[in-house]
Amino acid sequence: MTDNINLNLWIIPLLPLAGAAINGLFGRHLPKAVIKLVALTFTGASFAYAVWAAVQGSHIKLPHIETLSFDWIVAGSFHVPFGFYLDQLSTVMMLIVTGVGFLIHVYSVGYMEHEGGYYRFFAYLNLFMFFMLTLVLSNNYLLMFVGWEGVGLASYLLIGFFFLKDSAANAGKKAFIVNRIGDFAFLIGMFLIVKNYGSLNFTEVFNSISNSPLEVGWGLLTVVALLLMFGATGKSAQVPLYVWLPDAMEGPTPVSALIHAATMVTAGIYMIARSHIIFDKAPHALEVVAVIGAVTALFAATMGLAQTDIKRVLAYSTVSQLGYMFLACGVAAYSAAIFHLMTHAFFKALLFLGAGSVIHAIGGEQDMRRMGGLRKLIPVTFWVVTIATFTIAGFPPLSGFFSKDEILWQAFSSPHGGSAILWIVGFITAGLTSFYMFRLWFMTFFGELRLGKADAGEESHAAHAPAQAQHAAASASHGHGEDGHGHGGVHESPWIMLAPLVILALLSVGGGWIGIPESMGGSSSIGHYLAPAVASAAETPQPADLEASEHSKELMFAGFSVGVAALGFFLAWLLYYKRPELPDRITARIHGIYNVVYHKYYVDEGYGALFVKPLLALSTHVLWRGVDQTIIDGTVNGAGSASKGIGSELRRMQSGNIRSYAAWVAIGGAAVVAYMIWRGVGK
Amino acid sequence: MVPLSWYLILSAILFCLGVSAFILKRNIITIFMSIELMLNAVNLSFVAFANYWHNLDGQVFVFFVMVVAAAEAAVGLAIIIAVFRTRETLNVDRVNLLKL
Amino acid sequence: MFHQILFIIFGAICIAGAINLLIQRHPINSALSLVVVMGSLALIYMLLGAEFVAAVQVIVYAGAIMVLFVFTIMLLNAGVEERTRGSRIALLLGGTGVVLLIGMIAAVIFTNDKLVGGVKIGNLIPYEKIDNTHTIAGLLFQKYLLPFEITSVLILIAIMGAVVLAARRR
Amino acid sequence: MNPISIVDYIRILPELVLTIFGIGVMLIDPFLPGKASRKGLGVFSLIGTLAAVAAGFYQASYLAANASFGADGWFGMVRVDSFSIFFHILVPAISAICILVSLEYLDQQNIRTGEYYGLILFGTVGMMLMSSAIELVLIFIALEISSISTYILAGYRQRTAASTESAIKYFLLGSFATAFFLYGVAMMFGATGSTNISEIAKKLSEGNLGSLSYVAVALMLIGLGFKVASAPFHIWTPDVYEGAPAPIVALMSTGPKAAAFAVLLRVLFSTAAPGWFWLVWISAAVSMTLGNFGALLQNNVKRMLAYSSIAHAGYLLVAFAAADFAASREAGLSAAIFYTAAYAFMNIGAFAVVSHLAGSGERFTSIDDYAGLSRRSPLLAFTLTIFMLSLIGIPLTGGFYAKYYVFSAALSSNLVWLSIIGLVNSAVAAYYYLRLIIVMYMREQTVETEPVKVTPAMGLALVLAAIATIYLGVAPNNIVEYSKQGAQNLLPPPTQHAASHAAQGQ
Amino acid sequence: MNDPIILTLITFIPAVGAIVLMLLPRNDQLIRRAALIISLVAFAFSIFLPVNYESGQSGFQFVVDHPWIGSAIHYHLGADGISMWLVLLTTFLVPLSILISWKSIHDRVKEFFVLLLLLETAMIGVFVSLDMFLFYVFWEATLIPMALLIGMYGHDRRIYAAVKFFLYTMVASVFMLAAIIYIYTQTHSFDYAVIREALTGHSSYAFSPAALQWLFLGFFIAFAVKVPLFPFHTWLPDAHVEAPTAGSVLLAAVLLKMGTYGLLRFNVGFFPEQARRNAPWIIVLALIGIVYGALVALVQPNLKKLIAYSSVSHLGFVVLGIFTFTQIGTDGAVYQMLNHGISTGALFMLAGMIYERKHTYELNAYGGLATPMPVYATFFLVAVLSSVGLPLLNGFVGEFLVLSGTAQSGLPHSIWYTVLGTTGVIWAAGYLLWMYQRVFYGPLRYEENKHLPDIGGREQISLWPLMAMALIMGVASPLWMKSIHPAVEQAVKPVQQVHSAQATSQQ
Repeated sequence: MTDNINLNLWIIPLLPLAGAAINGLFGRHLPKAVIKLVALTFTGASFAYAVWAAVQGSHIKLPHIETLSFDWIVAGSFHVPFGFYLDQLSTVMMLIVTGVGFLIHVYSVGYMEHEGGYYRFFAYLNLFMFFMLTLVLSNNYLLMFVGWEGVGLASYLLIGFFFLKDSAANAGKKAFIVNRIGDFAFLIGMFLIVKNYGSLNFTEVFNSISNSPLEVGWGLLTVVALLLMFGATGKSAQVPLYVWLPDAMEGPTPVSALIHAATMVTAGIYMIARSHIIFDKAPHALEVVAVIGAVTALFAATMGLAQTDIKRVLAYSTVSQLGYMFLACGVAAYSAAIFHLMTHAFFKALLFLGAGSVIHAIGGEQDMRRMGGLRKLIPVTFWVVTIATFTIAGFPPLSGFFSKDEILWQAFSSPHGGSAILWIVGFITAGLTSFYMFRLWFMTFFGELRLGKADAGEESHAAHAPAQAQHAAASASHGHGEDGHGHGGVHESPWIMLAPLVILALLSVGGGWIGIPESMGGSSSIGHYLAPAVASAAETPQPADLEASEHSKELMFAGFSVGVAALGFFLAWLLYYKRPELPDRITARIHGIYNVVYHKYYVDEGYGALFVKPLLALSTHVLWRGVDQTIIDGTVNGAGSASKGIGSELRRMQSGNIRSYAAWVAIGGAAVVAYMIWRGVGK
Repeated sequence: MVPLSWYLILSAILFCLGVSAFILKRNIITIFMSIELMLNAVNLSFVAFANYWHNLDGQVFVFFVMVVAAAEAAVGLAIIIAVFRTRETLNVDRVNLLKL
Repeated sequence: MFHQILFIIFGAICIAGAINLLIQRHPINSALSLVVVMGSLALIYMLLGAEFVAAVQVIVYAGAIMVLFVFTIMLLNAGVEERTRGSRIALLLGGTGVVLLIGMIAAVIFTNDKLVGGVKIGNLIPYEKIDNTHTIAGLLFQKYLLPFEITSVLILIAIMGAVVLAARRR
Repeated sequence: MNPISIVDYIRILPELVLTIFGIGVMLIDPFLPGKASRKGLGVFSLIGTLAAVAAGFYQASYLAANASFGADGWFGMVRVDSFSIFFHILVPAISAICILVSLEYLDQQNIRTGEYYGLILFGTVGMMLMSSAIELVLIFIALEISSISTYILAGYRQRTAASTESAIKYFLLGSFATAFFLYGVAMMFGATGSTNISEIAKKLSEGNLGSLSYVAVALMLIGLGFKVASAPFHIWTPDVYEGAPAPIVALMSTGPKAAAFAVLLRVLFSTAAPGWFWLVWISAAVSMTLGNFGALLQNNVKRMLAYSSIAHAGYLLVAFAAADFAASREAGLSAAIFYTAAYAFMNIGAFAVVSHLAGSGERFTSIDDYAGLSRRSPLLAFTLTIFMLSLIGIPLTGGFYAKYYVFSAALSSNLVWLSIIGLVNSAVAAYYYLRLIIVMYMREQTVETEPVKVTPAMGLALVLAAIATIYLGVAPNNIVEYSKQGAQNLLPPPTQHAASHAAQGQ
Repeated sequence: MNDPIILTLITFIPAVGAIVLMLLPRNDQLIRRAALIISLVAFAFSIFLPVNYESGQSGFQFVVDHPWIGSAIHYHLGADGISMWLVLLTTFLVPLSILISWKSIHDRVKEFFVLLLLLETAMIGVFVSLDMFLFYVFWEATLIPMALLIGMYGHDRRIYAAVKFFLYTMVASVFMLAAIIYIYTQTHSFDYAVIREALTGHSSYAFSPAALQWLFLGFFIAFAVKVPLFPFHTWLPDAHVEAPTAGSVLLAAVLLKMGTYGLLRFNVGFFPEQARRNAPWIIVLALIGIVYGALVALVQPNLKKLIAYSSVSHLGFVVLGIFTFTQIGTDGAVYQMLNHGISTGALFMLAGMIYERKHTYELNAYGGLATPMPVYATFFLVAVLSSVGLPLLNGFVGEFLVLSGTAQSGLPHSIWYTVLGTTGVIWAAGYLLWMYQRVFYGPLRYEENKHLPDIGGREQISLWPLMAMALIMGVASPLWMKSIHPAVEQAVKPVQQVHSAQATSQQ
């Protein structure tokens, strides 16, 4: 247990950065093979190094802090170092990021084979890795913010990778801006921290805060916590800032898997977990986090019910799952959140990659209504997706079951605001999750392939059609889009894509076993492992006698969850396999509600009408045309023309007539004389 | 005995009549004459003050004023001739090419 | 008393001449009125004991200068003034200005008793009575030598001006 | 016994030199063939002016050697102190540049009379005497010499209506104003019994001022205000400047004006004349405003510069107002003196360009005629830009330093509002000066004008004026020092006057 | 003569070079090269400054002080941590501006480069003058070359823009002149240190509070117009849109800094108490500028106008930072000045490059340019991101410090100031990314844009230094901060003292 060992943690993020730099600067002139090699080598090395560091980390006292010899920002007493921080939490995150990241890189090599801008893609992807690792490894909020913003940038670039499509460019921009709104709160939170604690270093800040008393009302800590949380809602796509994530599916599928499922979106969770000391002291903030998590989970799940785009379903599912994690954080069950974060990274990455494989196989189609029967055609994909689906639905002993169940249990039982309501919401969400996932499963892999058929649903949702047509047109005309592979027939993906799927599938299955709760005879080892990093200081050890009853209760709740998952499976089977005509009838019956859900509750439109449009109108008509051009410039130019006006009036003195000139002299003279006489007399 | 102020008042009246004439007359020559009238009025003041102060400087001054007036008259009338040649008029109201 | 009567007579002639200058519409009449003014002034100068000035007034002013005027009037064949509207500002402002000027100067002269009002002049000082011209000559060629000489430049200029401006060009 | 010593002749040496050269011109002219160019005469008179400048410098060195030289000479008629020497050098220098400009101009306008140069030389004599005269008689005569010669010169293109109109306006109104001045002198004589500045100063400082002296000052102010073109007696300026031949405008907007300011300084300060402060204040404010706002709309460059000269008279009067306060008397006076020089060079330079571009018959004086000048003649455009910048008051030019000097004097005596008015005005003024620069550099030629070829004489004139302008802006030390000496010379020996003024100020 | 000559050299090499250029024959290529060399020489000399700067020291270094006119006006130069970097920014950008004008200026080439070099001298002079008179001289001297650059080489409405630029600034600087002169009449000095001593009240000069307030305003108006602070900003968009590229670059990167520099050096330095008292409304103006500039930028259809309004917004941050009077906020403000010079300079250069190809700044004329011009698009993206304030690029450091300083300043409602100011980061992302998208993303909107040539070697050479600086300044800010810091400390300390004095007196 030595403390002065230097792990050179900076190498971990820097390796992908080097890859990004090489590919970004020179990639245009490099052959594809070299590009692949560079991308994989550097991420792989990073992963390997991360593993090594993790192993080392088990030998040294955590948290382990390293600072580079030069500071990033110095202003008086305020220092921000390039500093890295390794504890259990960041170890887990680091491993997830490098591991899943590496797998997805591998997958991408196959997936992006036929796309233009190969080097660009990998440069961006490596850049993302760099920022994400910076985020999880930094030892202060500001450096974390670097990663925070940086992953936003990478996400912007990758979402807009197919920039020829307006929708992709729009989605990228939307993601960045919405994230910025969250960042805005994060920044203010940091300002408050700096103002009150004089530092942004985790150790210093947390030390100061842990000495302060629990905040009862709405004080500073609550405000800070809420601001940080708001920042997290942006990055982790929570209500009200979730809107960017579904649109982000415009990006290539590996990107969706890596950034918008496995890693980046979990940054918010990580940040809350990292800041748990602040949240622990601010119970009101925790409540808000829990409520937002619960609301998001449910809300997103309902939206997932009606989506027809396979990736969008997964996107809403991601939002919903992130809601779970938020919920966990909100009840101070940080280790549960991180646990779910990890399993989610596995199975959701798997789902996305699987979906990618599906899309890849059928030539770029993403609408589930045109899929079906793919089970036979792409068996490997089918099986891995099946595993993932069952995992996310929460069937034991798959990993999702353990992690989700942990959250649900904590939502109910946590001493930090756990309540039945939260549990019920989570419970319903679990059902919904199961339903829409199996809906996806059935629609994609069962029945018959409906590719190229215009179905009834298409027309009834004509509103959606033009947009899609546009995509198709845009992609087709430039041969640049995802569906531009140009090889007919449904086919299984190459092994370079399938291998990561398989590995992820294994992880999805087994990844949860490190967190089997004691009630099920496990050791909850992840919980224990993370405890030093995230355990709430206020967390009181539960009395031993209570534990037994608690355990049985926990088991009972787990039973409920499995039950509701099964119910979801049944309904999906009924509606999308057994009687596929039913859904249309039902939607016709509840047309109003369905439409609302289908259109994602019109939230985007609402934001547009409420904020974007008025803002643009205000800027154009009031500020620019009004204030700038009319009032200010009007005043300025008015002063100019007024001067000229005065000038032209004054010029009228200059009549050209000698007699009138003399008269001016005379009257002027009279005035002068009059004044002087007055002076003289007054003397 | 005539009070000094009488002379001065007379001078002032003449001066102001000169000013009035300058402003009211249209003929350039007459206007020029009104200037001569003003100068005469000034001369009267000088002589009166010279008497008052028992100081002949005032009278010498008058002498110089006359010289200047003569020179001015020569130049002025030459200018008037030049104007008449270009304009064919002596009416000041018509000499207003330059204005504004 | 005698002085006063003479002053009033010649003063009145002066003013009348000046007013006549103002109201006559033919320049030649105005010129003649001006001669009248100058003549009366010469007499008033005599009243003030300034014989030299009086003489020069008649010779230079009434004689030379006015002849020049009349000559020019004749040369240019100037007729009766036109009644152009000209400038109303001239009338308005000028009228006010003139009235103000005269009023104010008079006011000063009358209110300034301390300095001038009380002093009666007209009694010619003895030494001046004897040799006014002589004294002036002395002044002119000693104290005022420089101005006197400089005057020659002035006259030269005037001649040049007359030549340049009035001469018909080659 | 000859009461007139040789020193007395040195006191009028520059004037003598010029007079001799003037007579020389008059003598040579008849011998020249009628149609011949008078360039030779011009060069001759140029030498005369330069000799006069040299004489001025000689006076300066003489004064430096014998302080008694600064005493009154010619029976109390002239006083050649630093103040007068300043103008003794400035005025012939102005005339020299004017002659340089005229060399080409006369040929261009087909004027073939040598009197032109004679008049300039004699006029210069008058202007120089104005600055050294300390006796109202001599001031009056000198004033008339300079005025009458400029009346004539203004009408020198006697076959053009504009020129004769300019002359008649200048002449009638000028004589009109002279009459006022003279009336003022008479009143001053009446109030003090003397026409000598020092005597008057003594009488006035003895106190017991009758209101007659106030009226006298008022009337003299009217006359001199007319000569320096300050409001409300500025009204003749635009018309006269527009009509007069351009080189003459260059001269009369600088030389006689500088001289008239010198007289105004003598009359107001050497006599410690009372009561004029607010008049000058208002006149300054109104001049600046009328001048600048009037110039905004002018399309004729000469006329625009005429309005600008009104404005500059206003700035100069600010220095007068400042000099009414004991605290900033010296600064104000020296600022005023300095300003005349700075203004002279930049303005004469500007008019030199105008006169050059005007072409035969002065047809091209509209702003549009300057379009694209930077392409046609970079030198003209560049020098004119310098003059315009100086007129605006951009640093490193004489115009700026002068303005700065004036306003620093004004602010020392807390004339805050006047300074603000002045500074805002100078910002407004930037617009119309800038217009010229813009047209030269940023517009393309639209009007077909005469080809511009800068003759050596013109080039020399421009470069001299430009160098002087820059010199005054970059290294004004010497001139400032000299103007300070001049300012000290100007003031009457200390009496209780200072105390009385201190009480009177604001 | 032990005075270091370095500042004199840096300041006047360009001016001397301009004279040399004037004398050279009208061979365009020769002139371009000569101008480039001259500017590079000036840059090389300016490198001397940071190398030899003793960063621990506060106060001015490399000081030259000679009497110039009379006894009061001195030729007094000196640099501290603030001005030194601004000088370096200037000398750094001028060679790039020359490079960028290599081809785009083909008419009256000589005049162009002469003006550019004269402008450089004036700009440097502004930053290193320690004599108020000299300062004003240089201050005004920037006006002419810039106005001429705009007016002679600009686009359609160039004359209007040049006049507007000139008059706006001229009118405002007149008030500063009045203030300078007034101070001189009271203290009989133009020396920065003397005046500062006199005004901050440790001496016998009696300035009434009212007088100080007016003087403060006199300086303020001149600088506020230059910055430009809302509502004095309307000259800026016009000037930028019409100016030639090099003009825009220098205008945005350096000339605007003169305003903020002045605010810091003079308004804060001379009038700590007044600065403190006036801070609330100035901050409000700055905040309005941040939000307003951004919102208006959002809807600009013209690329350069958009960047111009973004400058309004960015400079709002600088003013905000200065008037927090916190060490950190003002540090950030100074840093932000440099950043803005780099990133906006780059943006204007990039805008100029596309203009050379298409002769329009209208965003509508573009779209989808990333395909034909990938390298250009990449450079543009980096510039945009630097302007957006992405961490690890330069913009972020400044903005963060400024806003953090705002939060810490003891001003009432400072937290709300912070919140409003921080919205700037959202707006910036909004308008810049939207602009980027409209220019580069989406399908090619016009067929003729398909064959737009990507940027070439010369253009890349002119961009690389900026890109490198954006990154270095984003990563290694202490290199700058260590010399900025003491200078800022000296500037804001009196204000902080005033503040604490007020605080104690209130208790």
